[in-house]
Amino acid sequence: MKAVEVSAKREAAVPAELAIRMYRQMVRIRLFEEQVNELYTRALMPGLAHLYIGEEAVAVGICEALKNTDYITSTHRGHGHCLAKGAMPDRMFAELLGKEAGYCRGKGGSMHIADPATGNLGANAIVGGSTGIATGAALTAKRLKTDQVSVCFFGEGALGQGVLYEVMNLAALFKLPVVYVCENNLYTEYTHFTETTAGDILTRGTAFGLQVEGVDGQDVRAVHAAAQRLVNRARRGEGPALLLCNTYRYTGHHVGDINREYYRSKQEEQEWKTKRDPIKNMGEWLILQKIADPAALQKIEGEVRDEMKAAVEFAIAAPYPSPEEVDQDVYA
Amino acid sequence: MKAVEVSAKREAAVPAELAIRMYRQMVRIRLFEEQVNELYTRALMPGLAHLYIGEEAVAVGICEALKNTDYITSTHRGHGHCLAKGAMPDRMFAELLGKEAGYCRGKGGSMHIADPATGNLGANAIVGGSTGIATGAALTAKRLKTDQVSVCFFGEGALGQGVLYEVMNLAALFKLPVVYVCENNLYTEYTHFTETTAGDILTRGTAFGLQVEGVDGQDVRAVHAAAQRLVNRARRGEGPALLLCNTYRYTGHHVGDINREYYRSKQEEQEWKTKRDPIKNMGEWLILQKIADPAALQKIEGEVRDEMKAAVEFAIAAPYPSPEEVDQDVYA
Amino acid sequence: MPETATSQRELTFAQAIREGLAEEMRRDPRVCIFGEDVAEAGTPFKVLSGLVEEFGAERVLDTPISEQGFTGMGVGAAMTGLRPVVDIMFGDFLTLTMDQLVNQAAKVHYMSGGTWKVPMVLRTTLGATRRSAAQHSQSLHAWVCHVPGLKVVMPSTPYDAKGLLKTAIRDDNPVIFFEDKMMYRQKGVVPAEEYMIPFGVAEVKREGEDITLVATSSMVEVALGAAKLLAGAGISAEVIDPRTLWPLDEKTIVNSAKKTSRAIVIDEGYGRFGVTGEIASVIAEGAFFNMEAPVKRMGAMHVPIPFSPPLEDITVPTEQTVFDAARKLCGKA
Amino acid sequence: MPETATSQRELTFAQAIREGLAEEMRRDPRVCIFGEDVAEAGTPFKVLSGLVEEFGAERVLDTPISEQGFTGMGVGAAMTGLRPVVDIMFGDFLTLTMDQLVNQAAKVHYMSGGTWKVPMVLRTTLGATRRSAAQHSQSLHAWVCHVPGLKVVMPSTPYDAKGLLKTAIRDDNPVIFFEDKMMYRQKGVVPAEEYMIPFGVAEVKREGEDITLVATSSMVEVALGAAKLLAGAGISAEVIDPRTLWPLDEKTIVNSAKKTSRAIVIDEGYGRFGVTGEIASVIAEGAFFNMEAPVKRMGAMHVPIPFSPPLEDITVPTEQTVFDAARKLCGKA
Ligand SMILES: Cc1ncc(C[n+]2csc(CCOP(=O)(O)OP(=O)(O)O)c2C)c(N)n1
Ligand SMILES: Cc1ncc(C[n+]2csc(CCOP(=O)(O)OP(=O)(O)O)c2C)c(N)n1
Ligand SMILES: [Mg+2]
Ligand SMILES: [Mg+2]
Repeated sequence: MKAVEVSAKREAAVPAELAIRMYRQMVRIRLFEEQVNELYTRALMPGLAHLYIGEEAVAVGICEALKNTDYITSTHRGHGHCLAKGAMPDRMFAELLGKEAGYCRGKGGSMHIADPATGNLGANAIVGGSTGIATGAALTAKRLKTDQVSVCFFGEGALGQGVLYEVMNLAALFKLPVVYVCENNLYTEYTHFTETTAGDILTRGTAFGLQVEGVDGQDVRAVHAAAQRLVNRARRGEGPALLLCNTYRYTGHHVGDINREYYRSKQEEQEWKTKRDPIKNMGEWLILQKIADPAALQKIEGEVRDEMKAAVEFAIAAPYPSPEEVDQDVYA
Repeated sequence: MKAVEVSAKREAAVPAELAIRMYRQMVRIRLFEEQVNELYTRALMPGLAHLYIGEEAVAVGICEALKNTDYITSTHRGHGHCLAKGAMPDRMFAELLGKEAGYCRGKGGSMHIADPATGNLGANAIVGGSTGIATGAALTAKRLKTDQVSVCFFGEGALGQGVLYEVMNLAALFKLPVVYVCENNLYTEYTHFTETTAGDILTRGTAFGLQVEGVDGQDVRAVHAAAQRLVNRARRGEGPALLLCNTYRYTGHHVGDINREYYRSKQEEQEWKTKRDPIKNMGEWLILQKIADPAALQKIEGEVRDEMKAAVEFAIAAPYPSPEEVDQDVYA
Repeated sequence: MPETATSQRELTFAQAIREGLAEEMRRDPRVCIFGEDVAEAGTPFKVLSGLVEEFGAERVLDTPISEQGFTGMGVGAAMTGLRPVVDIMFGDFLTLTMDQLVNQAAKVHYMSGGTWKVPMVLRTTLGATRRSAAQHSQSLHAWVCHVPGLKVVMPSTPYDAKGLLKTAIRDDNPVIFFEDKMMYRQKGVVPAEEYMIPFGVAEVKREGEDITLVATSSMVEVALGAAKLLAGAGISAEVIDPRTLWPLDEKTIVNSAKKTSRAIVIDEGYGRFGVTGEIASVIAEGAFFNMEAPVKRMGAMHVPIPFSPPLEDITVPTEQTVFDAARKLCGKA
Repeated sequence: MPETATSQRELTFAQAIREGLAEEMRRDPRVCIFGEDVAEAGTPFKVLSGLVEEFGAERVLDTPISEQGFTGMGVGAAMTGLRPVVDIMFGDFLTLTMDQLVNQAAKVHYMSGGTWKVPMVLRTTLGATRRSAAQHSQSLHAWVCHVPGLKVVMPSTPYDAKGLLKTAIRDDNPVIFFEDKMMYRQKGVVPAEEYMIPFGVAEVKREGEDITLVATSSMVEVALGAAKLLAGAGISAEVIDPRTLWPLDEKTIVNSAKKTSRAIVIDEGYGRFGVTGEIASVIAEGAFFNMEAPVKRMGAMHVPIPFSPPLEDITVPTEQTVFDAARKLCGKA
């Protein structure tokens, strides 16, 4: 499969306030995920979790181009999307631990966090499972003229699910305000995407009548600029788009995936971490642009650390739902 | 949706014998289908049937590029594919009437004719339902190095089924000897394909790594030439292809679809029948090329009429399966 | 469709469904329809004829042949403020929608801790003997009955079809609505005055003393026919139509069995691992000490539905086979 | 994997499956495997580790995440001369394969009048309590049991898993093979000598006089545990494992119920409209005049499986709940 095109051009500087907010949001996602890994290794978290570390620029760059009332659908690797769209860490940790204070009262867990207050239609543990939901939300927005846009996050593994092409076709036919965001982090579990993806990813969007764009998913400003173009276009009623973000997950497919040499090299991981880290690079840019000095960035990190620490403690201390809840909310 | 490209270039003359055989095969399909309609209007046929009249050049042009051992999968509109691949009219009519002498002992009917002797893996009443089967047959051919090619016939309506893209991707990744043949007869039941198909059909093949070609489906020589290119390419191990054949069904979606004005005009139907009839045009070409004179063509038609008449009589006279058969062959 | 207000007015099953949809669409602008050939064509069964003319292409959407995709679109539309009625032409195509129905629609409310809702109706068909062969003749409703989070409706008359469909559209949960494709042209009394039928309330179609016939959808007519034959043979049969399989009115079914002490469950789905096993178990447990004979189960024969008419006809319960089974059960065969 | 020939040799459930596959792949070059991460990764559960090294990427194919597509590919490959073993990682994803399984694989042989065959095995998982939440914890085997043309296998030990899998691979029909994902690491005796286990033959895991516990897959261990507790309470329980749900060994089940006069059916699938209803009905009909109490059904609670551990744990039958139900049924609670 030929390498996907990437809009090489560096994006124009973004407003200082937005730049700082995007930096902070990326740091929040990373430190949140580090806490999740901690919870797992300390055997405090039931089950597994799929960390978003390394991919922070994608969720943040895109969600900063959205309104609070806009919709997103997320994936099994969804913590970053939830935070970027405005969810609170304490209730997220509580959900990860199966506590009543969680966004889903503990019934959903890591792979099913949903939050109407921030337009989060829900993470999804079925690869490609949320593509129909995101498309339907866009149908509602168009039919009721609410001016909302719907963003469907999915990993490149979902390119294997036929339903994605069914809904892209529907979205194009009905000119729906939906942006499909493909997070190509190179791997579907333990297999490189070139072994599972023939042809060309962006052409798949074109073939179904979508506007397409590829972007460096490690450059939050580039992601944000592309997202703005496509989200605003959708909002103007000009139809759906496919945005390909090339990125990388630093850690395992899930927290338990420790030995990865059989499917990718330590060196490959190192190169991404050192040369293309979205937070490090954005930090350097902020300093270069004199938007922030190292101390300011230190301060942000410190604040976020405290925030996450408090959130985890809240979640650990929170009670489980009472057994009577087990058969509640099966039906509305 | 932008009009699909069509290889305009007229194809070089084909060997006389082959040209005559293709003409006869097209006539056989048409007269077979006329008998089917007759059986329906005389209330001799249980249920409905989807006639292939108008599309004869597609099945014939392609199957004449195949070996008897090559595989095909067919659709609800499958009589033409079955005949073109070598099935006998008498056993086909018997199947349509639910008789024991039918290809499926009467258990399949019009939409499920299958025939191992001619490599026919079966017609399918699920739109897109046979795409996986055709792909799997190609996998076997490659794995067992049998030199066989598999052809998957489907109507453009199957472009709406996600499974088609899943298997195209699989075929491209594994370089399987399969040719996907899209019969675009402009309508899916009662809706024009432009209302159900965004983007571009051939680009959908390209996007998944397939060789693609579009051809005038009313020109049997053009279809045959394109089929030979793609089938031979597949046989050489160079991978799968998508062949788009632009064609038209003259009659209703099924034999009961009589009043069609609400979805297409009589004039549109007239133009296709008079200007682009595959049999008429091939006949004129044969005469022009001095391969046959009008009398010879008359003779062919007469012979075919007799063949079909006898085949129908055989089927009408044939007995139904005995009731004990009802629970036989559920398991092998 | 005739709108003349006379409570003795007769409508076909198809007309009753169309009228129910039309009334709800007039009442609530959020209600919309999508599926294949639902607009100008009004579906191959002509159930929706006229709706696109009244409500426009904005609310009656023709879709590509993408059952999984547009069912998923229905889930998202329902979560965000529309009330979609999704049309799946043949129940056999439910196979393509199972992920959207089971992993998405049925679970969204629970998984989200009760925050999101999916007020969606999926209309589809069931029933054999149409000479449509194995891929267009199945009755697969047992699958969705098996899944918590879904409701399942099985109307057997034009009256029930309209009243239950209006209830389904106003329900805040995903509802799977099964229509017997052989019933569309059957007529029945449908009052012009608005009415709704609650879920989970079975109807006693005919009272009897000797045996209970629990029948669903297409099999209700069959059971009533058998009951007539049984009356002639001196056997008084009570016929019960659950009308919705989930929620299921166990009380009415069990009480009838307690009274008659004999029961047959008749459903056009496959007889094994499906509806008949569930209802027979409910009876066997609830009326255990009253039953004088084991509950008899009658469903589709355990074979893919054959095309050949003489074969297809023996795969489905009929008045005669139900009559014979009932007489045997009552020791009068 | 250990190949040392001692008939007291122990293997894990996963090792037994791998060994069964390896033996069949050595015996028959037509046998091949495909699915997601089945090659180098050997599946997330490591069930297939080592197979790609022995048999090569030609016969152990990593696929894209296209369950519907590669299951369909399996059907076509099986029809034309291969004997594919299709790997569906989680049973919850069966939702995506239903059209290929039900409308294609199950019907090809019958619809073609017996001319084409589909010798395909589809391996997948079932079972909750893994903290995987609603979309990765379902046990959906009842759906495929409901469909004529498919066979359904439910091994409960490493020994059965290997013997039944070898039989499945040699069967000329589509076979759905369910593995309890919580059982992969459990050990059991698996002789090194080759053996096969026929379909349709239930195993009496423990003989008893007072009550019959019919349990499947993950629930067999639970039933055996409950039987121990019951013995302590002076109740002698007979435990029966059908091993295959289709074909179903009705005779062994019914005869046991006739002997004990009481029965509980325990299955991890949802309790309604599924396996427990079928087996309970078979018992209620076959042993009607022997039963002293209604057959009790125990399955997964009728809710999407919750993530929260204290909630998830009460959705599935346990030794304790089975013990309590049995004592009640025997009038000793
Ligand atoms: C339909 C379906 N098939 C398989 C799986 C198992 N699975 C979970 S995550 C995953 C890989 C997904 O890869 P990708 O979409 O690229 O997302 P990433 O994990 O890389 O973020 C797979 C195969 C699933 N959850 N759903
Ligand atoms: C999955 C599925 N959905 C819907 C149908 C009902 N149906 C039968 S034929 C048809 C139209 C098919 O159109 P196309 O593929 O273009 O084939 P054509 O009839 O034009 O030859 C439809 C919708 C079906 N058989 N299968
Ligand atoms: Mg990935
Ligand atoms: Mg067409």
